[in-house]
Amino acid sequence: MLKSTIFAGLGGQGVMLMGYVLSHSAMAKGLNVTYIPAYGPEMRGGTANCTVTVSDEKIDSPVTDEPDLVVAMNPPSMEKFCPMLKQGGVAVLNSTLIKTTPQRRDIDSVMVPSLELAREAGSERAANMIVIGAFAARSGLLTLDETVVGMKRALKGKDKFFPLNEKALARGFALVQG
Amino acid sequence: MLKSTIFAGLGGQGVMLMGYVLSHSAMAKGLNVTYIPAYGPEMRGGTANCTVTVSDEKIDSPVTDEPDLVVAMNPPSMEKFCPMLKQGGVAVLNSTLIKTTPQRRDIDSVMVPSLELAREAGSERAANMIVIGAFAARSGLLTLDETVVGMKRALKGKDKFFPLNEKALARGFALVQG
Amino acid sequence: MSAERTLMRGSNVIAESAIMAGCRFFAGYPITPQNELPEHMAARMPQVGGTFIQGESETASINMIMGAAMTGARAMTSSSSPGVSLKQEAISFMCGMELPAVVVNVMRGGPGLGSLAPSQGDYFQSTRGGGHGDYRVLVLAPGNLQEMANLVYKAFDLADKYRNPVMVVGDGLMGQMMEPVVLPEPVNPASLPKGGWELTGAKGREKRKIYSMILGQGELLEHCHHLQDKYDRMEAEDTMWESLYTEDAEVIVVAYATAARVMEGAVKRLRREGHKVGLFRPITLFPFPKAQLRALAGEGRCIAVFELSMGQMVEDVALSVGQRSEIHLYGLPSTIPTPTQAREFLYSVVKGDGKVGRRYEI
Amino acid sequence: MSAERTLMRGSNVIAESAIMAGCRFFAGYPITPQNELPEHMAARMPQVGGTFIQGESETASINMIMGAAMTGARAMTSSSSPGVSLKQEAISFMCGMELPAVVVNVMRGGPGLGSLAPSQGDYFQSTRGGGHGDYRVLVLAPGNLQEMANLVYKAFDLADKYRNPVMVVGDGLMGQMMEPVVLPEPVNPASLPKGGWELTGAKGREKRKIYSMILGQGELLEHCHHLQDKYDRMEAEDTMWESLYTEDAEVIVVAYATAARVMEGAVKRLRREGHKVGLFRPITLFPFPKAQLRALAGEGRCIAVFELSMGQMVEDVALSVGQRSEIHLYGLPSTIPTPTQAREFLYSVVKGDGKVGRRYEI
Amino acid sequence: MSQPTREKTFTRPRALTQADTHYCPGCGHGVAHRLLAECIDEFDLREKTIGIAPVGCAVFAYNYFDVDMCEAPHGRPLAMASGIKRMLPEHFVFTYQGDGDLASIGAAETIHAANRGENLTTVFINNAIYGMTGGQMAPTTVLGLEATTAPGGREAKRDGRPLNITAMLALSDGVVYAERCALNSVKGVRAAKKAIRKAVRAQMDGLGFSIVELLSPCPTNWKMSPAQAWKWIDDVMTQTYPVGLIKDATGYED
Amino acid sequence: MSQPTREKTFTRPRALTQADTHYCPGCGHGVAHRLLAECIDEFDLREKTIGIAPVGCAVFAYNYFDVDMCEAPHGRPLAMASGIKRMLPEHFVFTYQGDGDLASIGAAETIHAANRGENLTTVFINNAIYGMTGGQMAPTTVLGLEATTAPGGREAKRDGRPLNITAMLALSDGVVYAERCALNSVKGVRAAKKAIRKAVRAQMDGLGFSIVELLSPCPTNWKMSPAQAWKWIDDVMTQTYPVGLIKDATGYED
Amino acid sequence: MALQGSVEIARERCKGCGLCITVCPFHLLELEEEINSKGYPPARMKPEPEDGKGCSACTMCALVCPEVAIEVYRVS
Amino acid sequence: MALQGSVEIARERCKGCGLCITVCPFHLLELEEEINSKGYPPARMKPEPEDGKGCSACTMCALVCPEVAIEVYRVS
Ligand SMILES: Cc1ncc(C[n+]2csc(CCOP(=O)(O)OP(=O)(O)O)c2C)c(N)n1
Ligand SMILES: Cc1ncc(C[n+]2csc(CCOP(=O)(O)OP(=O)(O)O)c2C)c(N)n1
Ligand code: SF4
Ligand code: SF4
Ligand code: SF4
Ligand code: SF4
Ligand code: SF4
Ligand code: SF4
Ligand SMILES: [Mg+2]
Ligand SMILES: [Mg+2]
Repeated sequence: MLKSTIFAGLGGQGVMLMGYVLSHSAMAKGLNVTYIPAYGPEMRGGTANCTVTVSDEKIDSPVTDEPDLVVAMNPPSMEKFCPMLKQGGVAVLNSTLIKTTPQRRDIDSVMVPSLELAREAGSERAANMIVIGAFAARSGLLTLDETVVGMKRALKGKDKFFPLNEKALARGFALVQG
Repeated sequence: MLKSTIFAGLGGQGVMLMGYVLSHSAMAKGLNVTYIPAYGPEMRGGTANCTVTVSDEKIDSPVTDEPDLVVAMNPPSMEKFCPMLKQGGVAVLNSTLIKTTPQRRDIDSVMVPSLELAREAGSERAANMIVIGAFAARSGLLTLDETVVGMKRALKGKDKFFPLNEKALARGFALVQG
Repeated sequence: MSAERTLMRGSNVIAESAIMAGCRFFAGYPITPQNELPEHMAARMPQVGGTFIQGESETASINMIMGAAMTGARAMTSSSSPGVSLKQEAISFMCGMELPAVVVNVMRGGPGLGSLAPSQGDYFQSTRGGGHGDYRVLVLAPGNLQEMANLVYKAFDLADKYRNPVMVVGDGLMGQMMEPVVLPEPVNPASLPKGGWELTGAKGREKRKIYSMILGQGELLEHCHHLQDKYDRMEAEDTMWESLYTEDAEVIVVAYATAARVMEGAVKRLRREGHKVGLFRPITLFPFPKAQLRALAGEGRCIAVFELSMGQMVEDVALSVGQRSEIHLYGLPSTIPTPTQAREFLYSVVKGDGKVGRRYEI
Repeated sequence: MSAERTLMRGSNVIAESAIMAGCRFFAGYPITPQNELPEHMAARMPQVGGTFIQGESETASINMIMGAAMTGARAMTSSSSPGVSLKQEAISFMCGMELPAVVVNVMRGGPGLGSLAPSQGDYFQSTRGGGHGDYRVLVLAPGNLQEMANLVYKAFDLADKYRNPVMVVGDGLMGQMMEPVVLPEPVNPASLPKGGWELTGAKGREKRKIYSMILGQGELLEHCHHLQDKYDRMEAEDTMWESLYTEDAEVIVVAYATAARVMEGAVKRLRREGHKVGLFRPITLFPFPKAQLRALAGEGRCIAVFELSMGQMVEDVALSVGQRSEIHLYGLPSTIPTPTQAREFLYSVVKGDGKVGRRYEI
Repeated sequence: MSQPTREKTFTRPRALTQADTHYCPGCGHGVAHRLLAECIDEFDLREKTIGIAPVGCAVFAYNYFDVDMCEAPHGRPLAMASGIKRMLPEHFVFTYQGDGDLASIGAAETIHAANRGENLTTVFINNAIYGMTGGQMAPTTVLGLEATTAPGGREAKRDGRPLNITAMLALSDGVVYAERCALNSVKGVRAAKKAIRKAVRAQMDGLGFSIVELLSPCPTNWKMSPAQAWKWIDDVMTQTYPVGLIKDATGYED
Repeated sequence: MSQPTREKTFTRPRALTQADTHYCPGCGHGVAHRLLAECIDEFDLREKTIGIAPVGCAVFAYNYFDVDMCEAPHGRPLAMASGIKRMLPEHFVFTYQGDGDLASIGAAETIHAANRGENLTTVFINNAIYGMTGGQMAPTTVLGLEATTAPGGREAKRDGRPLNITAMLALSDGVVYAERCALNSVKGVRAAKKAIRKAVRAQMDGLGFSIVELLSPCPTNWKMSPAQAWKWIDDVMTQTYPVGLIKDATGYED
Repeated sequence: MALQGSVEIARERCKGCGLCITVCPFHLLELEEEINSKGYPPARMKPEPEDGKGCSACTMCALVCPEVAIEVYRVS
Repeated sequence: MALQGSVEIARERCKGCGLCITVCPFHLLELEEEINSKGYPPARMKPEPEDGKGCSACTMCALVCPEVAIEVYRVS
């Protein structure tokens, strides 16, 4: 098993953290994992993306140009990365900002109204947790519990956010598994 | 024809100038010439030597380890460079400081009491001119006139020294030619 | 080794492994993509009784570690390409004075300010000496973060063994990426043997002096031979490489670090598809595993060089292979190499259609 | 050319030839053995309406000439080995920004402070780029002072032709020695054509910008290819070399600059003694005359490399010759090579007794 | 009643391009760019200006000024500017530099160009931090300010004290004008404009080296909102770097 | 009558080796070496001293001091010393530097080590010239002094003005002690000794950076006799570089 | 009350730093709720001046705007 | 007159700079005519003090000697 995911969006949308949560979750359950961040030249704002590969075998290339999954938080990210998806791949899309789905027929999409669900869960700041929850469920890579473990490791020391994030992860997970 | 000469002595003895006079003289008469200076690490004092090669053909190596002539101004210079002399080579020695002649039988030596003759010529400062005069005569490379031309070019702008130096060159030349 | 895996960024892996190796002095100047390295040191050095100085420049920083090395301390500096250029004079001095230390270059795209993308364009600088004079540094190019941890750790031993700087090179991708890593065991610096040349104060012994100016006739030549003997010894004793499927391969790719990692995936895929391809990965760039690669070259075998530069490592490959095998080169400076690019090069060499990369003549 | 011969020191030949070529900006920092070069410039530049600045360092000096080059002026800096190491970052920038200028390295012995003796230990640094990233500078290595005058003069044209720095290398011996020289004709800087990229103020045209940071995806890779095209063009159009008695030679010595000059005497002497020896002298070190040397290699011919370094140029020789001929190396860093040393190496290779130098394996 | 006329009283200076900047919200660089551009316009120098962008957050300044521009290696703008100005002595040549660039890696180049009295103008952005590389300590970082390489805040004993480079430069006879202003208020911005104008004038009159140091907010790396950053300049930063004239040998009556 | 006793009242300090120097007749380096060696003896530091020789005429200082010594690349002694001292904080670590080394190529390293308040002592030989390389202009060359790269004598307009680096350093809080003395008289030599002693003491007391600038004759490159060189220091050099205390934050009562 | 001045804020240039808002003597400016294409909530004139006073064209907002996003007009 | 002091000058260290001569309050020192092996005329005590006064062991000559060539003795 080897799955690669690209998380992409605007700086400030918590894209890197999403990848980080996946990486920690995967490591915690004993998988191999590689995480590659990529930033634009801006210090704040701008675009950002990261690539996370998880596998139960040795990971050769940490780079992928045929991801199994793409998580896009805004329209330009969708436009840039969805065309790369493997046949049969899955796009997890932030429908708060993304109103259309990709043109491709050979992939699946999941629309996640992140801001709306996050508000429900308690705060807009948890929008990225909604998405990673949905991602976990849709990808089948992680159980909800595993995702929560990864979130806690990724945010080590910031315990005060744990309850809100847990709620948001669950909400996102439920959206897919519902 | 190709002749290489090493001039050696203490800094301050005018060793470089001697090589310089030979180089200018040779160039003035249309020969090819190369001049290589070598200093010790001291700023003032210390040892110094230069190698001058003159030829009517193209000069390949400006470096020599078998000079045709050696001009030594003090004992250490004689000890260092006379052993290098080609068979049949000539050592021109400053007998003011050098009291013995080289051990080798296969070379010729000329003893030049430079300080004494320079005093006669008008000033101790012209000791090196005495030696280059003697060198010119013994080497057969330059006539007295050619040497005077070289001296004037080498000391361009310092015309006030010309009369003394001319006298000293002539005195040195005469020492050998009698 | 403690068996705990930690998810760490490449820069932090380098920094923490150095501390584990007993490094207690670090000086460096910020530059992307390795800022987390000095930042890690700033936080950690005080905790382990070591010193972190943010040098006023790369030049100052390497001169600081040269000072620390004079006292026998394990010392390190790090930077990225332009900053490493500024360290070249000092690296030459350190080789001349035979000072052990570790210099890290997390390369970026060049020339000039270039880009922040992964690149291997400082291969020549690292392996041939960007500084002046006849000298070499041992250059380690780990292929993943676990190997990074192990080799940074080892770099300090090698530096001490040879009394010579050791360079560890990576690229922006390796500096920024994260991977689970098992850190090596901590070394107590006080337990390290002394070499007998360190400056510690002339107490109960003759004074010592360390210098690189050697004016006596023939003495610098002799010193150069002494240094060369060490470089020859490095080649004999510490050349490192790895090969995969090379026994029966008809096409052997030579690649290192990130390029090798991406290539490894491609090689495996082509193998699965039945192509006889293999991978030769130099781990020491200097000494380059010449003899080892030479042994693999020969009739009916083709060497394919894949590097994130325009054609630098290919010279070492050519010097190893000579005319025994055809050499093909695909150079991709300032690029995150993709599995597709790696594969397409391989297909092209396998087919011999010359569509990707070019033939390197020797 | 005026036919008057002047007895000049190497450093002064370089300086005055640069002025003749229209160089009107010089910045440099003192270092032996090339101090007479900046000193010459300090005296002469004001006389020709040019500028001399003694930079506060080598780093500052090359950045000053980079500035002058930005305006389209012909500019030069000079130094010796350690100082040239300090210029590497800037040389990389100049290549990236495509700025023409001339950089002189009157090499001394290294590594470190080394010695003041003649040496060729900066061959790698000069030809492979001591700085970071994929770049090259054209490297000229004149063999005597007349050629020095001609090549310094030409260096400015080549720099303009390629919009790339050109390096002129010599050694302490060439910097200090004197020889009669006929200086080239003076060029009026105002008469030189403009390139259309110079910064002169955005008057009546779009603003211009010159920079080396290229972040757009794939753009730096493209720029590297653009630069590589220039380097390939240098190889095709401006490779320079000289050969002597190579047609029927059984042993061909490869040597440049001072080493070649001393070797030329030895080769002639061995010829007179009936030995079939010849001399191949690269004049451009980059581009190295690979094809030309390759054409000479083959069965029954032996290549003997004589360099004032431990074995640097020999790599270019090996990359040219491959396995076509045996290669022997005699490296003498930090040495005034004597005719005897040159001869003994030749005799040894002719006899094949392996007594002097060593076999270089490829 | 006549039709109301609409007259532009504030608009983008000609010497700025139309490009959007890459700076963070509330960053001082944008204001500093505009002030310098306005002065270039006022002296009608746009067509005879050469500007030098530093390595730092302002590295892309060559995209923002509508004048001939180039990039210098980190720390070397004033060496490069010296070369440019000597070749184009009638042109207006400026460097625009951050504190890391000017005072850390470039300290030697800065001091020596100033001391040679190079006829140049420097706009010196003191934001007490390395902006571009993500918040490392600068030589100018004030005591107590947290930086990624000064964890817990800069401490004199561990990290050394903030460097007042402009005061050092002012000791040099080659420097004719040095002033420090703060970009954290309307008043500060106006003072900065005046100072830059004087610095430009000094160069065009051939008087020598002029420098304007601008205390400039970096909300991102100070980890403050833009408004907090403004306040922090007043409350903390100006304690170490008092604003005002440091040296004026221009002889101008203002 | 008792046999007269002969008591040595002046002899070679222990911290100097027996080696003859390579310096020119009348050069100030030899005196400076001796003074520093005497202070090392007086504080009994010979066995816990690390000295750093510069690149300059004093490059061979490692042969002359009988203490552990090393060589630094040109201009970098204070960076190197910082690394040494941090690893050996109880040792006495000094740099010995010429004006080219300290104030030109090494300006950044000098200023920053001083500003960090590195606990180091620097003996700064200001001979207003590049001695080792044969008389080129130094940043400290006074106006009018002929140098090979300032033909006809240094001119402010063409060559910039002499740099008073010690005064600049004194602005820095990291610097606890800075004094300038002249090695051109018995009185000057005595003052220099006192100053070096204080600088050494400051380091051993852990106070921070101390520097003693010595105006030092270079008869060779000034093209003067040793006696003329002494006089020239009084008549000309001290006009630009007045001798005396520049900064003293040691709190010592002398 | 005769209108004396007005400002135009380039919506897509604005980065929502809010500094113009803090300096306007009449508190005429505010941030929109909607973000622009760069992801920032841009500044705008409030629909209604709070204290009844309109823009005086004092240019202070423009003077401090890091994006040079504000143009000021005097209307007479 | 009782001798109060004396100096020993290391002949081979001396470089004949003459500085010791200029500072001796009693003009007791001079340069030899003969040069030493380094090529310099070394300083020495004059055979006879000019003004009748002998060395006071004031150490001034030694203090200024760049070669540390002078040792001073007090004789009592
Ligand atoms: C030789 C070199 N060293 C380091 C860097 C990395 N670097 C880029 S910008 C910068 C410092 C920026 O700080 P500053 O000059 O204060 O400008 P700011 O970004 O704060 O405006 C550094 C260290 C580089 N590009 N080149
Ligand atoms: C990087 C480098 N640049 C230049 C030199 C050449 N160099 C040797 S000493 C020196 C200057 C010496 O002047 P100073 O520091 O004043 O010492 P002094 O000789 O006057 O005592 C220079 C430029 C060098 N060795 N290394
Ligand atoms: S990091 Fe700081 S200086 Fe850089 S753009 Fe952002 S706010 Fe401005
Ligand atoms: S050149 Fe000057 S500084 Fe150097 S040793 Fe001679 S007198 Fe002393
Ligand atoms: S111009 Fe003045 S009054 Fe008008 S909006 Fe701007 S700050 Fe407010
Ligand atoms: S100051 Fe400018 S960027 Fe900031 S909110 Fe106002 S208009 Fe927008
Ligand atoms: S000790 Fe004093 S009196 Fe005696 S020789 Fe020396 S200077 Fe003269
Ligand atoms: S001072 Fe010293 S070196 Fe000079 S003459 Fe006197 S003894 Fe000799
Ligand atoms: Mg800054
Ligand atoms: Mg000096």
